[in-house]
This record gives sequence, structure tokens and C-alpha cells, in this order.
Amino acid sequence: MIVESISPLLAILCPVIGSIFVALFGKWPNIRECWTMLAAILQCLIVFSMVPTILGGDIIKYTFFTAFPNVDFGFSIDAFGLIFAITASFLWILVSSYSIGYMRGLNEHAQTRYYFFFCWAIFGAVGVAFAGNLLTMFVFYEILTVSTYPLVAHDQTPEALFAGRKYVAYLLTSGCFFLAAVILTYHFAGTTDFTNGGIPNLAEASRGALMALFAISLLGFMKAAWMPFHSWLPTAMAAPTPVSALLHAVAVVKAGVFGIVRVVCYIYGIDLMSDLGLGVVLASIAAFTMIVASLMAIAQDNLKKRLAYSTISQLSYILFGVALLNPMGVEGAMLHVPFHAFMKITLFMCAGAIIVASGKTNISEMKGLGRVMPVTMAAFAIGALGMSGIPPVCGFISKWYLALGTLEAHSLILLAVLMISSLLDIVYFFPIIYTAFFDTPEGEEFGNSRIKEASIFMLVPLTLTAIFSIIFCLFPNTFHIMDLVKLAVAGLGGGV
Amino acid sequence: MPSKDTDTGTGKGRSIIVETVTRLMVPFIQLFALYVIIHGAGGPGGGFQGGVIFASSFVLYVVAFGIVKAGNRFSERANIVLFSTGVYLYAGVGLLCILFSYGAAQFLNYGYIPLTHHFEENRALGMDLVEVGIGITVMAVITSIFFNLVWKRENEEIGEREGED
Amino acid sequence: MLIVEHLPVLLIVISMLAAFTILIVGWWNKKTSFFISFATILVQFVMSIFILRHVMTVGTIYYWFGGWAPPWGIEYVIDALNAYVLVILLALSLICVTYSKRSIEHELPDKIVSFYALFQLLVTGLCGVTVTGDIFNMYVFVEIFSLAAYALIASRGKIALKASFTYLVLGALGACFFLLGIGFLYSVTGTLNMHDLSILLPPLYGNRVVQAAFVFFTVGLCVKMALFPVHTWLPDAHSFAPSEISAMLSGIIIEVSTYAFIRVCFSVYSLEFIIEYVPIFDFLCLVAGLGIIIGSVLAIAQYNLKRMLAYSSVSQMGYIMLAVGLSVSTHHALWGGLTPALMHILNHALMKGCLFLVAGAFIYKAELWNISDLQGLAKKMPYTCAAFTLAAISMIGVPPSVGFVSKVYIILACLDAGGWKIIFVAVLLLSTLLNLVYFWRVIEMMYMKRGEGEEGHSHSSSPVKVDEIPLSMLIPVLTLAILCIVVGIIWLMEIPIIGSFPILDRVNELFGLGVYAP
Amino acid sequence: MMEWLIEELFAKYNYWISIVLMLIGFYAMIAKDNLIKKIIGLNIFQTAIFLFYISLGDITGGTEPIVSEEMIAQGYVYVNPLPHVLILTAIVVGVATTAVALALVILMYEEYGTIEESEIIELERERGA
Amino acid sequence: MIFELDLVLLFLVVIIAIVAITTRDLLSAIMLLCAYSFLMAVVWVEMHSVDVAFTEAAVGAGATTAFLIAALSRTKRWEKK
Repeated sequence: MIVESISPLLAILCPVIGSIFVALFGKWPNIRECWTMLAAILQCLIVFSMVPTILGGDIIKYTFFTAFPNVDFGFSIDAFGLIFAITASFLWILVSSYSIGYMRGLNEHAQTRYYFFFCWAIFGAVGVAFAGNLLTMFVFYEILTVSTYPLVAHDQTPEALFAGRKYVAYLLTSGCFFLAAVILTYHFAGTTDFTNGGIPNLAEASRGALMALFAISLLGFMKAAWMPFHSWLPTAMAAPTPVSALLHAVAVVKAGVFGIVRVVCYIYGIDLMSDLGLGVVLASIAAFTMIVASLMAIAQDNLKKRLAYSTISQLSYILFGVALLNPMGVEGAMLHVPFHAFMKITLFMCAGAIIVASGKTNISEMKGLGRVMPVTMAAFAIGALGMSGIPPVCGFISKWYLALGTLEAHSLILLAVLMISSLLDIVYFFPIIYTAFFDTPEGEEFGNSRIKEASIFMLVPLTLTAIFSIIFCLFPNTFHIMDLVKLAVAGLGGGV
Repeated sequence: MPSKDTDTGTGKGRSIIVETVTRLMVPFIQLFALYVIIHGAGGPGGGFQGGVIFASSFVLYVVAFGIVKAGNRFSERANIVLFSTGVYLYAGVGLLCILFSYGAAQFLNYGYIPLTHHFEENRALGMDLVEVGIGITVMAVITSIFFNLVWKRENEEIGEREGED
Repeated sequence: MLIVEHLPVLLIVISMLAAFTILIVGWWNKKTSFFISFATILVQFVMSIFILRHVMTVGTIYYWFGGWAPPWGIEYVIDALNAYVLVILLALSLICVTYSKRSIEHELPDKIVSFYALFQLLVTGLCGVTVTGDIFNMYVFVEIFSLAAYALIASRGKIALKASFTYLVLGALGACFFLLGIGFLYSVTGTLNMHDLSILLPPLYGNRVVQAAFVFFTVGLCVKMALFPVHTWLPDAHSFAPSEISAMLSGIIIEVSTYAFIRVCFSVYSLEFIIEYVPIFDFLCLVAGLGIIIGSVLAIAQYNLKRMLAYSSVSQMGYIMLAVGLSVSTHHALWGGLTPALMHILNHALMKGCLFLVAGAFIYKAELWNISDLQGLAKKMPYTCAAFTLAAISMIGVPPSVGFVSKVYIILACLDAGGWKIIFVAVLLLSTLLNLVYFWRVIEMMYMKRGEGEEGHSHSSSPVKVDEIPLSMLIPVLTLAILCIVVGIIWLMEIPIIGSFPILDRVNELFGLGVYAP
Repeated sequence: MMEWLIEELFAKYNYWISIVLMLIGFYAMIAKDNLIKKIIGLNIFQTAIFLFYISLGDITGGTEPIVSEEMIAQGYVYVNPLPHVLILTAIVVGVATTAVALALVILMYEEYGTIEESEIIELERERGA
Repeated sequence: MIFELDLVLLFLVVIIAIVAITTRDLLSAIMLLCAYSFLMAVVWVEMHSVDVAFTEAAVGAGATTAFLIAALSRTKRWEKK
């Protein structure tokens, strides 16, 4: 059933209005940050208020106008969209708090601009989550790209500028492909609405055209950082850490992955995908990315860079799960969206806390850091465990489903890939934990304990996300995530 | 002719014969121009040609007496007023057509201007008026372009105006 | 006759009278010239809106000059196409004239009077081309606005003179070709009225003379609208003219020439001729496609901001001509026919108008000509830079700006046309990327580049003083920038309310374009 | 063959001549370096077009288009007057163009001290560098 | 029209045009242009378009020449090679 409601509009307006107030109160930091927090909390509440309706099996719709025949510009929220929206809006609160600590701790410049575009980035991300069709998604996707540019290039050092340029070049290029994909889809199918089980008319197009369209769509989602189009992500780590945390663990990259899942499950539909044999293509890309990115992560000494490569690898888990084209796989993929977000954001926030507290960016300098920053490093350890898929952290759950999915697909090769990749995760995360806790510190800084834990603004969010990562494992239905995923998967119909 | 060899500004090296002939010729040229303007509706000629001929009389004057003297006789300001007047005459006649017919007739539908009691005569008179307007404009514009081309003003504060049609 | 039916001619007459009034009054008081010009254009703009309303509600306006019936007298015809172009051109003129007040006082203090007189003459010519229904009359008005444009470009002096002269020679050449075309048509039909021509021509379509005339029209107008291989006059002229004139040149003048081309193609000739006898439109598409790419590539190579924008205009003209070229092979009710082309005419006027005015603002403030001079300017001129950014991302085609809408429509038209024309989708996307390269460079320079000695984490503790352009310049710039977004949303929204765009639909209906293929 | 020649080449000689003149003018406009020469070329080009128009309106054995009622009644054939009106307008346009062009040339001479296009470009390049 | 006269005049026009654009002395080029216009006017009279011929004689041969010479007086007489 379809419920018309303005709550999506309200949710999307929160960051817009927030951004206006942020700009207006730019001269008074405290008030400015209050507005950010307020907008974040309000948005989160509105998003959560939609959960019961969706769980009741309804779809919330809000249409602005009809842009083309059969293409509305508007929102249509289903279970999968809501998962992403919950993740983004909930984490925004935590990251806002974290940003306050981080930006003040480092005494960064142009903070008003930072908060302003932060709001717009969330606007884009939640818009992508809510979008009811490809066109709407494209609009918000591009807004997301443009509004994150000032965040990536925030430092305005030549290095940051280069990162920003690379970022924009990659993502707007992919935006062109996305646009082409939108228009071609419309041309072939007559609509771009996300439909459970795929758009029926699309199957009428020729096989070659559909394959080409799929390739174009994939290129359109370079935000998913699949190899070989990943290199913008590690470069973009020049951004301030909260930006990396929220945008490069949650909003931007997840928007890309989210888009691919949308295309696979809701535009093509699983049947059509397996008919065309595209699942194998996607799975091989994902598998390749998983392994190679993990290997590259091992080689990094810079903590943020290592986390970035880890992100690339983990994002491909989601693609991998979808590419399996069976319920278990898709379920694992969808679960991995929020779970990975929580774990990765923990890791990034820890990295940021380390930078603020000690100024250290390289892993080799962190010997014995766990002794002076126990809370941070403990949270980091939890995140790392989760990444490697070790219980009792939520990464375990999603990986479990993914593994079940490979079994259901009767593909031992893929299972092997998954296992190898998880093993590699352990290989690049455990040395960090070991270095932090068990290596003997060098130099005298630690002795004088000049390094302390970071401020409470930063510590609380990262502790919270770490705790949530564990809770998600023990009670996967927190925030109704599990229910929503089940609902989304059940709705896919077809061969699922 | 104001070529490089003759200094047009001061009128140096001018000849008494040229001056006298010019003095004699100018009125006749202008008379002829007026004839051409008025005669335009029924034969070769018209406002435009007449205007050009009229302007050529000033060109002749400049050639014979030098630009400074000519410029004093026929100032820039007078020129502008004249050619604007011409345009006003032309457009005004057109607008009067609309006005006098209370919007029933089109622009330049001369018959409706109550100059006489006959529609056809009105039309002919209206046309003549328009021709006169055009003649004045063309004369002034051509003269002014010529003056502007020839005259190298150093200290005078007159904007460069290029040819309006 | 209703008074609104007199408006087409009054539009021209008051504009012309204003030009001369400015000259006379300017002798006594220079300051008044601006106000006369502004008031006139404002009145004209209001008139054009009434005309548009009349055309849309009642129907086409026919005006017989001097009461002479068409084959003998000059006829003014206003249908949906003219009315649409008329409103756009007067709106942009209004914005440019508002902007020009301070900038002309600053740049050409001793030429104020002649500037406004010529500007008014330019507007007269442009309006004249738009309203006339007589092809020779159109030629005359084309020449009037061209002459005014040459003089206006030259008014800046120095290198602009050279640019203006080049434009003059090429423009005169184009006009001569146009005149030859008219002569050819006249020789076979004996009439100059467009409507008459369209009735008399069809039996003669096989005639070589008629075909040659069409080619002459095309070549002549292509020079005037700076289509790619004959665009050579454009970069110099656009970059050295005073900024408001650059905005007019880029936003209106070449568009009005495009209008003339559309008029000749579809009102004088017909669809049948273009499709069956001289299938030139496919060729135009190719040329336009090349123009899109080459214009963008050349724009990347520029370091002078206005010159970059000028090359970008070459590429944008390609967009419009591509859309015109596709118009005969598309059939969809929404993006079929001339809809994308006309849409982009408005969109380009908004975007390029804004960009050139902003470039002018930089020159006004501190003689900043080059892109590298703009370093960190966003702090000093926040609103101007914001306007530039809006217009620039609109050029790149970020939704929901106007650039995005045109791009989507043209791509849909390419797909609709089908066949080999699908390659233009790739061309358009590639051009988007190239646009991205050269506009992003400027945006980055304005916002992100730090000035000298500002390296590292210095927190701009000494805030840069905001030093904006005067309000009378800022408001036009911001208006255009905001319109870039608002109009984009309107384009996207208009469709469901009335079914489609009434004006553009009317145009397509008029020319029998974009009909659903049975 | 001979007939064709007479038909196509000879009988329409004024069209051919007007084309030749157009080409001469075109050549001067494009290829000449001197700005005044370009303007002269422009004039030649325009006048050639006018010749073309006049040829269109001309009728063998016609008279001037200045007629009265009784002349028409007597069966006088007069040449088509409309092209003439057009040409008048076109001449106006032509002279205006020439005037603007000359004004530009003079201003350029004051700026650069030359009226050769290539020299102006060179000077400008030196200034830019 | 008189066919022979016409032809002679037209050929003369062509020759004058060619010489006008080739001569290096701009003053003579201008005078040749004047002659060109005037001969053209004669041709047109011959073609029964008196009105246009009259205009061309006044404008082409008169005003334009005057303008060109005026311009020449402020620039250079000789074309460079």
C-alpha cells in the first residue's frame, strides 16, 4: 500500500534549514553548532517515525511534481531506502558531536563553511536514500557530489586541492554516465521508478543494449569505489577526519553502493540479471576489488589510508552479496550497509581522535598508544574485529549471511574469495591493535603522559558507535534493521 | 580634397577660385537636393537621395573652406538635433496615423491624418512629410559621419559617434 | 484594432525614438541617458509580455505596415516563436542595461551618451528581427543590430577595435550571403513576405535556385551565429567588448540569429523541403557536434576568463544548433521538434548572461582579467562569486539547474532521433566533462586557492574585507544566477501542470514538428 | 553545345559578371592585409549583389518603372520596381557599414599607427607578451 | 537595353574592380572605386532602374568616396607589401 505523507519532505528540509541557520549564526560558534545538532536530531527522529509505517508493509510516497511522463520527481521510501536513511541520519548526530570536538581541537579554519556543506551533504545522502526513481536519485547524487567538494578540499593545501579536484573529476564524470543511464533506462523502459523485482518493460530491450546499459550504470556509480575506479577514495582522505568518517564511510560511498543495489534489484530485477548473466560480471568485479584492495591496505602505513583501502574492500562485500542474486546474499549485502557504516565510522573516529590527541597519522608511530588512550583504542579494536567478521561484533552477522549466500549459489570459489578476503582483513587490522597495545613505546612523550584521551565530544560518539557495533551483533533487530532487511528482501520477489 | 597633402584643419593653401565656385555651387546643390526630396514620390529620387545630395554640399564646403570653418557653421549639436528631428517626423507621422484613427489604422497608414479632406491627398501629403523626415535625417547623419571622419578633435569633449542609420 | 495589436510596431518605434532622444538629451545631461534607456526597455518588456499573452490566448498578431496588404507592404507577424524570443531578449536587455549603469560610468565615462544610444539601437534591431514577417525587412534589422554591435564592441577601444573590425568584415559577408539568398527567392517567386513565400515555394522546391538560396541563407546566418567553422570572430569580439555587451552578444545576439535561421527554415521553407530536397540538417548536427567539442577544448586552453567564456559560447551554440538539427527527426510530444533548442536559447541566455556579467564585475572591481587573478576572491566578493558558481554549475549541468534540463532534453531528443545520431549522446556527455574542467578550475581558484603567505593553518584571523560591486550591478547578476536554478525547476515542473510547455508546443504545432509518429 | 553556351553563358552575361565581381570583392575582403582594401572589397561585393538584383528586375524592352495610368493602358511594359526599393535600402545599409568600418580603421590607426592587419596582430602580440 | 554597350561597360567594371584591389596606392584605389560605382550606375540606368542608379551615383560614387578619402586623410596613403 502507498501512503502519501510529507514526512520525507520534513526530513529532507531539516538539513536545508539547518544549513541556513548555520550560515546565519556563523559568527557565534556555540549557537551554530547547536543548530547543526538540532537539525541532526530532528531529522533522525522524523526518519525513525517512518519505521512503523514501513514495517506495516506500506510505502511512503511524496511527489513534488512530474518531470516527464511516468517519471515523478519525488520520494518513495521502502524498507531498503529506510535502512540507508536511518544509518545516515543517526550517524549524523554522532558525527556532528564528533566534529565539534575535532574542529575545535585542531582549531580549523572556515568552520562555518564546513558545517554548512556538511548539512548539504546529508541532504544529498538522505535524498538518495528516499529517492523513488533514478532521476530523483541522480539529482540528489549530484548535489551530494558538489556539496562534498568543499569538505574534501577543506584544508586548501595543494594536496587537499588536488584531492578535491580528483574527487570532482571522478565523481562528476561518473555523474555523466549516471545521467546517460537514467535517460537510457527511461528510453528503454518508459519509466525509471524503482520497482520490486525490476521494471517489467526493461526486459523487452535487446540483450546487447541491456548489457551496455548495465555497464554504463556501473560506471555511473563510481562512488562505490569499485576497482579500477577507486583511486579517488584514498586521495580524498586529505579531508578532515569527521568528513572521512561520515562521508567516506557512510554517505558518499554508501550512496554509490546503494545506487548499484537499486539498479540490480529494483531496475533490472534479479531474474533479468541472472538471465543476462550479469551477476557473474558484478561478482567478479566485487571479488577482484575485495582481494586487491585488502592487499593494498596491508601496504599502507598511514592509518587513514589503510582504512580507506579497507573501505574499498568492504564496499565490495555489498556488491558481492547483491551479485550472488539470491535472498541470503542480498540480505547479507543489505545488512552490511548499516553494519559496515557503524564499524567503519568507529574506526575513522578513532583515527581522528588519535590525530587530535597525539598528532600521529602513521601506524608505525603508534606504539603503545593503547596505554594512554585506552578507550579510543578499545573502540578501535572492536571496529577492527567487526571488520574481520569475528563475533561478537556485527560484521560477523553480515558476513555470515554472505557466506550462506555463496553456498546457496553453489559457488565454492566465491566462498573461498570471501574467506580469503576476511583473512586479509585480519592481516591488516591486527598489527594495528598489536602495535597499539603490546609494543613498547619509544620516546618520552608517553612517559610524561602528555598524550591524553581526546575531548569528551569525540570520545562519546566513538564509544557509542563501538557499543552499537556489538549490540547489532547480539540483537540484530535493533532499530528494526533485521525486520527491514527481511521485508526488503521478501519484496524483491522473482527468483528470490 | 582633404588628403594627406592638404591641411584641412586650417584651410591653408586654399584657392580663391575654388572658394568662389563653392560659394556659388552650394545653394544650387541644396536646391537640387530639396527638389529631389520633394519629387521622390513621383519620380526618381526621394528623401534618401536628396539627403545625400544635401550632405554632399557640406562635403564640398569642407573641401573648400576647411573643417574648422565648416564645423563652426554647422555644429555637432545642430546635427544631432536635426537628425533626431527627422526621425521624430517620420515616427511621429506614423504614430499620428494610429492616434487620429483611434487605433483603427496601422502605423504609417497616412490616409488617416486629417491634413485635407481627401483620403488620397492625405496619403500623398503624409508621404511627403515622411520623405522630408528621412531627408533631414540622412543629410544630418552623412554630414556628421563625414565631419567625424575628417576631424581630429584633440581637446574637445565630443564622444565618438559612429554611423547611425 | 486592439491596442495590443499595435504593440509590435510601437515596440520598435519607441525604441528607435529613445535612441535619438538619448542623443539629444545627452547633450544637456549625460546622466539621463541611462534612465531613458532603462525606462524604454522596461516599457518594451512589459509590452512584450502583453504580446505574449495575446498570442497565447487570442492568436497570432498580423500587422500591416501602412495598411498595405502583405504582398506589397511590410507585414509584422507575431506568433508563439517570436513572442517567446522577444520576451527573452527584452528581459536580458533589461538586466544588462541595469547592470551597465555603474559599469559604464566606470569604464567609458566619456562615451555614456553614445553607448546608450547605440544600445537602444541594438535593442531596436534585435526586436525588429524578431517581430518582422518580411524577409527583406529582417535583413535590414539584422544589419541594424549588427552595426550597433560593431560600434558597441569597438567602444572599449584598443584591441577591441581589431575584434570589432573582424566581426564587421565577417558579419557583412554573412549579411551579403543572406541578401543573395533573398534575391534568389525573389527571382523565382516575386515576393518577400515570408508567409507568401511559404505558399509559393512548395511547387518550386525542385528548383536549383530555391535550393541555392537556402544554402546561402544557411551560410550567411551561420556566420552571424558563430557556428563552429565560422566562429572565428566570436572569441575576440566577446572577450574585448564591454561586459554587458559581451553578455548581450553571447546571450542574445547569436540567439536572435539562430531565431532568424529557424524562421527561414520552417516559416519560409518547410519541413518537406528540409527533409527531402536539401537534407542539410544532418550535416548541421555533425558540425554542431564538432563545435561542441572543439569549443570546449579551446575554452580549456584559455587563461583569460572572458575568452574562456567566449569559447564556451561557441560550444553552447553547438548545443542549440544540434537541437535544431535534431528537430526534424524527433517525434515525441515532449522533447520533439524545436522544444530543446528553444529551451536552450533561454537557458543559455541566463547562464552566459550571468557569467559574462560576473566577469565584468571582476574587471570593474580590480581589472581582474585572468583566471589566475581570481585567487581567493570569494572572500572579497562573496555574492558575485556565488552567482558565478551557480551559473557555472548550471553550465556543467548539475541538477536541478537549467543546464541540466537542456542537457536531458537534448539527449532525449538524440535518442528519439535514433540511428547514428545516438553518438551525440556521447558528445554531449563528453562536453559536460570538458565544461567541468574549465569551470571547476575557476571555482577552485575563487574559493579554495589560498593567497601568498597564507599557507598552512593560518585561520584568516584578519578577515578579508568584503568589497562587493555596487548594488545596481549585483542585483542583475544575482537575479540571473537565481533564475538559472529557478527556471530549471520550472522547466522540470511545468510539464505535469499543463501537459507540456504551451509556448513551445505552439511553436512545434506551427511548424508541424514533434508530432507523435503514428 | 553552341546553343547551350549562348543560353547559359552569353544571354545571362550580367549574372556572370556579377558573380565575377562578387568573387573579386570576396577575395579582397578575405585575402587583403590592408584594412582599407578590405573595405573596398566589401563595397565591390555589395555593389555586385545590387547588380544581381537589378538584373533580376530587368525586362528586355521594358521601361523605367515611372508610369501613369494611360501608359499602362497603352500596354507599356515596365521593369519590376520592387528590387529597386530593396536596393535603395541595401545601399543605405552598405554605406552605414562602410562608415562604421572606416571609423574603426581610423581609431585603429591612432592606436597602432598602421592599417595593416598583420602588423596590428603582431603589435598586439608584443603587448600581450 | 543596348546589349553591346552593356557588355563593354560591364567588362570595364570588372577591370576597374581588379585594378582597384591590386593597386598599392590607396588613393587611386578609392578613386577607382568611385569610377566603379559610377560606371555601375550607368549600367543600371541602362537597365531601366534610374532610381537605383541615381542613388548609387550619389551614395556609392559620392558619399562613400568622400568617406574613404576622409579616412585616408587620417591614415596612410600607401599600402605596404
